[in-house]
Amino acid sequence: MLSLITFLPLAGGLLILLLPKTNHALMKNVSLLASGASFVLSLALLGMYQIGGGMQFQELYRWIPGIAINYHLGVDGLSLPLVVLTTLLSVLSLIYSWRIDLRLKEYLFLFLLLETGMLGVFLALDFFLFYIFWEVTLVPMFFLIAIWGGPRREYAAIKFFLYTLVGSLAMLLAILILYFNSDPRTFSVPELIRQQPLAGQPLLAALAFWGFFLSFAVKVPMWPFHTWLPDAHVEAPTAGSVILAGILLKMGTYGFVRFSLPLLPEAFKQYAVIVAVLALLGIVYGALVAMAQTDLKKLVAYSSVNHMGFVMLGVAAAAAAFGEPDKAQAATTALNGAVFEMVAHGIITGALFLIVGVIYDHRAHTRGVDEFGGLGSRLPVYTGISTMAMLASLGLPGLMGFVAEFLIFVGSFGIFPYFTAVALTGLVFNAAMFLWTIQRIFLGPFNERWAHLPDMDGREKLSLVPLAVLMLIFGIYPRPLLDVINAAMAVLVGVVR
Amino acid sequence: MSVLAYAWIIPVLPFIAFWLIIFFGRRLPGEGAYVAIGAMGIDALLSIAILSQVLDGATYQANIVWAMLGDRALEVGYQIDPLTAVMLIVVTVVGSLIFIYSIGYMHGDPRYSRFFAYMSLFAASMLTLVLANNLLLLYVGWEGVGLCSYLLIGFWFERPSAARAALKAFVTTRIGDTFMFVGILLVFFTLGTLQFDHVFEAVEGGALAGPLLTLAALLLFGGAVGKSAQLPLHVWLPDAMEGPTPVSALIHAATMVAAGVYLVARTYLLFFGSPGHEALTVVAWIGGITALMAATIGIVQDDIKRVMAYSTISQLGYMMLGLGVLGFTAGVFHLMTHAFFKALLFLAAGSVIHAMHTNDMKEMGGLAKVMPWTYGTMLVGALALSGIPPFAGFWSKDEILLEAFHHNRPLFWIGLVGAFITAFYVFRMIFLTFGGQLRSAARPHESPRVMTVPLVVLAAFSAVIGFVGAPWWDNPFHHFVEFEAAAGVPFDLSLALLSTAVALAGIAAAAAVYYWKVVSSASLRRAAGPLYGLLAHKYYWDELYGFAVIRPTLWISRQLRVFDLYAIDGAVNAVGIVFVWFARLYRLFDLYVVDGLVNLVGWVTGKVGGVLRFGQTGRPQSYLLAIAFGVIVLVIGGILR
Amino acid sequence: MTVGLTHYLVVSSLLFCLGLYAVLTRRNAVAILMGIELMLNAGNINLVAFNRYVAPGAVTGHIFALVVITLAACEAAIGLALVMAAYRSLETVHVDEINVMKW
Amino acid sequence: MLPNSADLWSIAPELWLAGLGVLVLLVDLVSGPGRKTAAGAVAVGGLLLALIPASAMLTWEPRTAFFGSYAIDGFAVFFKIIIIIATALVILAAMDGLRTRFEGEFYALLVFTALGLVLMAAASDLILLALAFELVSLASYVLAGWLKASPKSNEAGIKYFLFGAAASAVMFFGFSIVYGLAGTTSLYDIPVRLRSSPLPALYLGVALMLAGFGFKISMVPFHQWTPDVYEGAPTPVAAFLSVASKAAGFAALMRVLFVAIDPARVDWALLLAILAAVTMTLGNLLALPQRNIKRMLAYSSISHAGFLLIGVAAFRGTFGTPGLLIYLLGYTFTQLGAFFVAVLIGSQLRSDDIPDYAGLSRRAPVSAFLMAIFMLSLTGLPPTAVFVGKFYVLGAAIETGLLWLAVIAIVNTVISLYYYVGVIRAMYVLPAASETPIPEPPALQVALGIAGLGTLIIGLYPQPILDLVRNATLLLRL
Amino acid sequence: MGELAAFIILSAVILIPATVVVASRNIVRAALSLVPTFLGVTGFYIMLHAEFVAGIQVLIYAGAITVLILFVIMLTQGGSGEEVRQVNEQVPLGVTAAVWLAFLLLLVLPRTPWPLSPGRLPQYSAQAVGSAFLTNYVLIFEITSLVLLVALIGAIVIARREE
Repeated sequence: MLSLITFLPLAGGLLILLLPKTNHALMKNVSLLASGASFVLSLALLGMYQIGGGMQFQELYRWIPGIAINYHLGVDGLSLPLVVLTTLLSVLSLIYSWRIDLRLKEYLFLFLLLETGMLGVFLALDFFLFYIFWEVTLVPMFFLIAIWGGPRREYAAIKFFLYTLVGSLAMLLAILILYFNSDPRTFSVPELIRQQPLAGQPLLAALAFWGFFLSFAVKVPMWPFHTWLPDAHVEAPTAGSVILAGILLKMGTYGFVRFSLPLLPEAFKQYAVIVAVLALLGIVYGALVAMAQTDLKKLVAYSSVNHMGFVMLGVAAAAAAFGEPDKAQAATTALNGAVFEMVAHGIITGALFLIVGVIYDHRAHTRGVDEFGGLGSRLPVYTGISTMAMLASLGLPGLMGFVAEFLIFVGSFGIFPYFTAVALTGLVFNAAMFLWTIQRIFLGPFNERWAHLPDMDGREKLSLVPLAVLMLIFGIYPRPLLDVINAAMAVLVGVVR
Repeated sequence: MSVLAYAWIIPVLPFIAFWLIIFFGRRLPGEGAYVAIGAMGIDALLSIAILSQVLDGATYQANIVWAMLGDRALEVGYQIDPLTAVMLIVVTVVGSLIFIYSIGYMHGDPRYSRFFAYMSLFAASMLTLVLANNLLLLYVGWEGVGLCSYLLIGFWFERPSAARAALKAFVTTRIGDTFMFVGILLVFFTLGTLQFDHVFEAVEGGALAGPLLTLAALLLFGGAVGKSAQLPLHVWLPDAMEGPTPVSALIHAATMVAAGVYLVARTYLLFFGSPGHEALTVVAWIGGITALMAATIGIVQDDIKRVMAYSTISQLGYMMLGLGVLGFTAGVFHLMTHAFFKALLFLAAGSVIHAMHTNDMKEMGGLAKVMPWTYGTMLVGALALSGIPPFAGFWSKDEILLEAFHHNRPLFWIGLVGAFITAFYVFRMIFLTFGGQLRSAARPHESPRVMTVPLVVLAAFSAVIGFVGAPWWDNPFHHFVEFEAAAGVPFDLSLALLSTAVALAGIAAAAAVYYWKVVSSASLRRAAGPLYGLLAHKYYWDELYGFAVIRPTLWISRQLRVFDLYAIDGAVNAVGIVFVWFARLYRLFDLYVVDGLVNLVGWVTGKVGGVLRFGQTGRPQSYLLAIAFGVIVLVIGGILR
Repeated sequence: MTVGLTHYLVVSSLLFCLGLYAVLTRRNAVAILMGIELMLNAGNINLVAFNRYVAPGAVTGHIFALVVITLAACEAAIGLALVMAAYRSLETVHVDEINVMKW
Repeated sequence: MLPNSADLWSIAPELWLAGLGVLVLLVDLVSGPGRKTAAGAVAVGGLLLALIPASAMLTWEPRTAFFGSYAIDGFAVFFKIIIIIATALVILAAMDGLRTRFEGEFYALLVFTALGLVLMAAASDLILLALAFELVSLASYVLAGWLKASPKSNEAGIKYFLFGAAASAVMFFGFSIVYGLAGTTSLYDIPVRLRSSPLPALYLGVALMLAGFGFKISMVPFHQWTPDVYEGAPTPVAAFLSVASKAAGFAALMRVLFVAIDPARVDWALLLAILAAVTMTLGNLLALPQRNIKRMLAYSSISHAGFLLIGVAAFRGTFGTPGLLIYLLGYTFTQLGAFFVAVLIGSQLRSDDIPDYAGLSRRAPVSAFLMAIFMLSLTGLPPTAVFVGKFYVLGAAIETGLLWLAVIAIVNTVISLYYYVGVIRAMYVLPAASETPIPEPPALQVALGIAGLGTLIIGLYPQPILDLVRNATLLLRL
Repeated sequence: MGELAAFIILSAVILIPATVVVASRNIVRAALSLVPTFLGVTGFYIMLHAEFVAGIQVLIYAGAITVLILFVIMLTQGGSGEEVRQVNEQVPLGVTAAVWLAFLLLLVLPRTPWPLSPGRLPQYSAQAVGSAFLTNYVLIFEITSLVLLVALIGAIVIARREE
């Protein structure tokens, strides 16, 4: 089941490689079919999933028994939402990319490969396997940026590749440290969590922690490792940005929650404050810098820095609460918030980048915030959806972002009251930033230069409306999603405690 | 099963209306207007039904689990008690009237149906806010109304001023909201619940007390300050008048801005419980000062709506003042009455604007003859506002002054002065608008029936609603909406007379200047001199903020951007990888990618090469030399170890 | 005193270093080759001497020496062939002039 | 006493190779001009045949033949297989491009070199080792200088010769000292005798020997011939040198160090660790500016030697030796593949400059795709062969407490990304000079395909290889 | 005593011409002075009872290799080559390297307690060597021949002119 979900896209991609170069429609349909199928399956997974059932649908095969490496997949409340998010965003991005025809074959193949990699990352329960998927996501993204990207695409691509590679290699070291200190030696994550191999060795634990930290922090990206993000986002093609912001960033936070927290609780607790401070910097800093951006994509990118800062604040808070049962409640809440924010940010920012793409790719061919104005009167639908997404992003109650931020704050306030208070100022800046953007683009007198712009067409609506609907539904009643997450987080906190 | 159990329908109806109109807009009856009005109408009826039941002492409360956090459930729900009931009435009744009025006022606007959609959304949020039985849901509604206010202020967003005003409004209130949010977090953190009655129990149980309680209360009040445009966050409200007049009437006079007052009233216990009523004292003073200051600014405004705006601010100040001086009932009472007569005033003003197509009173005059209905109703409103018995405003304001007189003498005097000024500026407005001769070439005409009818209805309310607080029926309102710990003070005739006298004096003064022209306003202005300038610049609040807040923020953000572009990027590239070569190679690779391979080779042969090239001379013998020395080093290393 | 192993080692060491010096400093490829031959001879002296003083039981050292001599011959053959070829195409036998490629 | 027949059987592959060499020469004689490729075909076929006896020996009990002068063990067999496969692939790749007279001799020499390498990997006697070493060297000099028309090739030949001859002279001196200390040349007897011998002389001897091995595996500071020779030599030869002789060099190094120079008494770990660090770093930094693919690959092969040395340095752990072997295997396929693409471009475009690879993804999609895989594999990204190797050596480093070395290795990996991605960038991102497709000759395609398959399979399912490696390492010491 | 004298003389015969080989500006003279060096080494072999090796040494070194070298000198540049600089610019470095290495060798080797054994070599070492080659070292013997073959082919291929 999980393998099917994971490798369907890849299969599709390989099939596409065999198709004739000229038949674009066929290739597009195949790709859509592949990722669509995997999306449907993931929904089925959602249906069959028992809340509170711990790891489910596990698949365990001996792979490299020589060094205790297994092919081990499994899904729990933490990974499930992310998996569904991944498949969903992939499908939508594919729908959106319908117009691409430059080197289409490579594009689709890489895209599907990327999807497989991301799904694998969220599903893998064996460090070796995880690492492989982790790296697999790297290459296609590099190509997507480097070939289909904007003017400075090569710089951005290599920067992205570089930063992430540094991180992931550091992680490899950490993984090996864990491996060699486990007895019996194993790469199996659950087993390692059970063993707590580095429990007694603060130095090694610290090394391993920072190893993981570097890798995940770069992905998240946490301040000050964020500088690859704006470049990558700005240069990447729309679909690429969507995937990048929507999912790849989550791989970092996912790593923190899935590995750093349960594997190295003491170390994490020890450095939680540092992490929190960095997160805080990311929040305030991200919002402020975003405010100064004139490039719409950069703006959204920095807002991502800000939002991922919220996530990290929650995670750090949870980590800081390790070993203090009276704070377990708060920790759970914070983690719930963090994970929920992952999903929320995935949906919202995904939507935002699609929105930018809509105006940039096929209409205005500029992203200069100041070059627009008054679009509200000509493109009502576009304006509506954009406004909604931005409002969701600035944490307006009734939309998804708010729930996440509320939970994070409620949780972290119990652990880092002052940090949280500071973080809240980020909200104001966020609001100011997004509203100002809305004002500059959609409000004010209509800029005649854009008189010819058509409103969104069906395909674009198709790729955006679902996201908007999700924002609203989970914003009003987050319970269905939250229960799934909550169960897993309760278990996690239980483990950590 | 009582109707109370169905109260949740109230906010849902407008919400549905909102989506219907958004999606089907023009295809709906009356381009969506009727849908909105229908929803509001039903709500109004429901509210009345609810009120009737609540009058019989019924209360109700219902919850659903909104989120499971660990093993603790976070519940949200709604409750119905007198305060809620009153608010419901105010919102729905005033709301529906304004909706109807809007049909006429907004007629022919390109985004006609969008307007009603937003209004419905606002109604939904406002009603949620009112019905909420916990801080979370209240906050949801709170932000919701904020959003709608944003959308509606910026409704005519083609006007840059409107767009700016909208942004200003949202961000300013958002600042207050942040404090409120911290307050909520604080409450949740200390008490583990957000549901009002649980919170109150806990507070009475002393779970939250002392300075911390004061802090929590003040943080919440921060939100109120933002919403109710109290000092120092009042700056957004006047600009908010960029929105269509019905909006100003509904949101920025009757309901939303009152939400702050409502919040304080709703969480009154937190304020009341704070040691020595500190929190309340703060509330009172802020209210009092706001009341006076705003009123004074109101004197010098020529834009009819801005006059209204400042008067609203000052009236809200009165409400806060009332609440602050233990006049719980008084505050709420004034909230209610004010809702009616201020809405009336706005709509009337709207009808005037509708006729004149301008906001500037300088260009008006002598409209009394042309638009009698408007004139009449507006006069009623003015009288109510200035507190002339028996109109609504008199009763509530009098109560506030009464409470102030008993609990806080200085504030009483401030209030009294405020009352005088209020009367002055409101009648200044009346005289400028309706008195004298028309001062422009416009061809004004009475507004259509659909606009005047709501005026009349509201005028009727404004005239009589005050009696619910009239002493000779031993003040039923007091027994309905009351806060046991702060029971109202008995009616005091002498004070009532005093305040009335002051109000009349104000009117007289206004008449003297603007009707009988005993003294010309110009000479007054000259006499006032600097004071006038101060007022004209609204005490320089905007300038202050622009200078002290906005510009620094933008400046910082720009600096940070540069910093990010260069410093951090550079630093991370250097620090991120702990390897001295790396930084160089990075820059070099940057070159490489940006300017192509050639630069790289050049750069490397220049830099790296300079160091390493020696080794790679291409001469076999230097290689051999390397071997020799390699061996020697190895040997030495081997021997020395 | 009688001649001992050490004496031979000393001589061979000196010879080796002389050869090395030639290898390092001579420009003429042939001269370098000569240096190499000297180094090889030094090695051979060691081998034979060790065989005599350390492991007289077998003739391993001799065998080794013989092998090395053979190899030396082969090296000389091939090396000189290469020198010739290089001389044909590059018109020089001075190795520091033979550097078309650097970097 | 005389060698018995078992001894003969146990060197069946070697005998076969020797015979094959001669056979190739004969075929070359009989086949007329223009149809010399037959000789190549024969050589390839024969090499593949040689795999049969070789792999048959995988499971043999470890023992020595010819009175302790020749080791028959999994370790040797492992390297034999690597070497033979590599040689076969190289010949396949060479068959299309190379059009000189003496073509037959070329193949024959390659076969003989393979034989020499095989002997190197298995020799357990200093004399035999020296012989094999020279056999390889002599043949390599000739192969490097093969294209007499091209000055570069001549230069490569003569440089390689001078360098190699000097190195081996030094090494022989070292041999002689070790012989003096031990009184024997049989690796398996040496440690017994060495017990009582003092360290300085031993270090001296080993240092001198390292010159020789370092030269073969192009370890800093004995590496500098590498780029010039690779650039000048015919590309297939460069491929061969960078893979086969490096492998054999490592085999000999390991055997001598672990078997003869009693590891228990002499701590090589730190020394080798330092050498590894220096080697990989220097190789990387020098590879960065290269725009000639062969030079770039040369330097990258140096840095890979550094990575391989980690495996040697960490021989104490359970990951060290297996790491080395698996790394070598993966590296063999990957590096060969990369060089084969270079062969293709070199023969089709007459250029080795990376910029000329622009637009290869359109002009020769298959080769470009494979090249991309090879480059990523050389960088060490999963799921490719070299990743598994790096995974192992990093593990080995950490296991034996050489964390700093692991860190350096990682930093180097990151640096290496630059120039490898540079190639990918050229192929996929840069616009093509011309859109005319590049013909991809069949034999070369086969070689490429095999290399690619090897790279991916090892990366995806290394278990079988690991088993092979394990018994190779288990059998290493008698 | 006479042994020592012989040794000293031979050492002189080896080292002095060797210095000439290394240092002489005249390439021909250098090549020629290889001969005494090789002969001196031969003397050492005889002193060490390695008659067979000595014989081979004379044949191959003093004979073949030297001649070959002289040939090549003549074929490539001809003349003594005194007109051109014979040493490159890294003489000082070369000297340093050589001296250092000599220092180390002389530091280490003489002090090393070699595992001397009193035994004596077989009387007729030639026969011993021969039989050893055909028994214990037969593999080596064969490989040697192979090496010769390869060298032959290689030399031919390289040395022949490309038409």
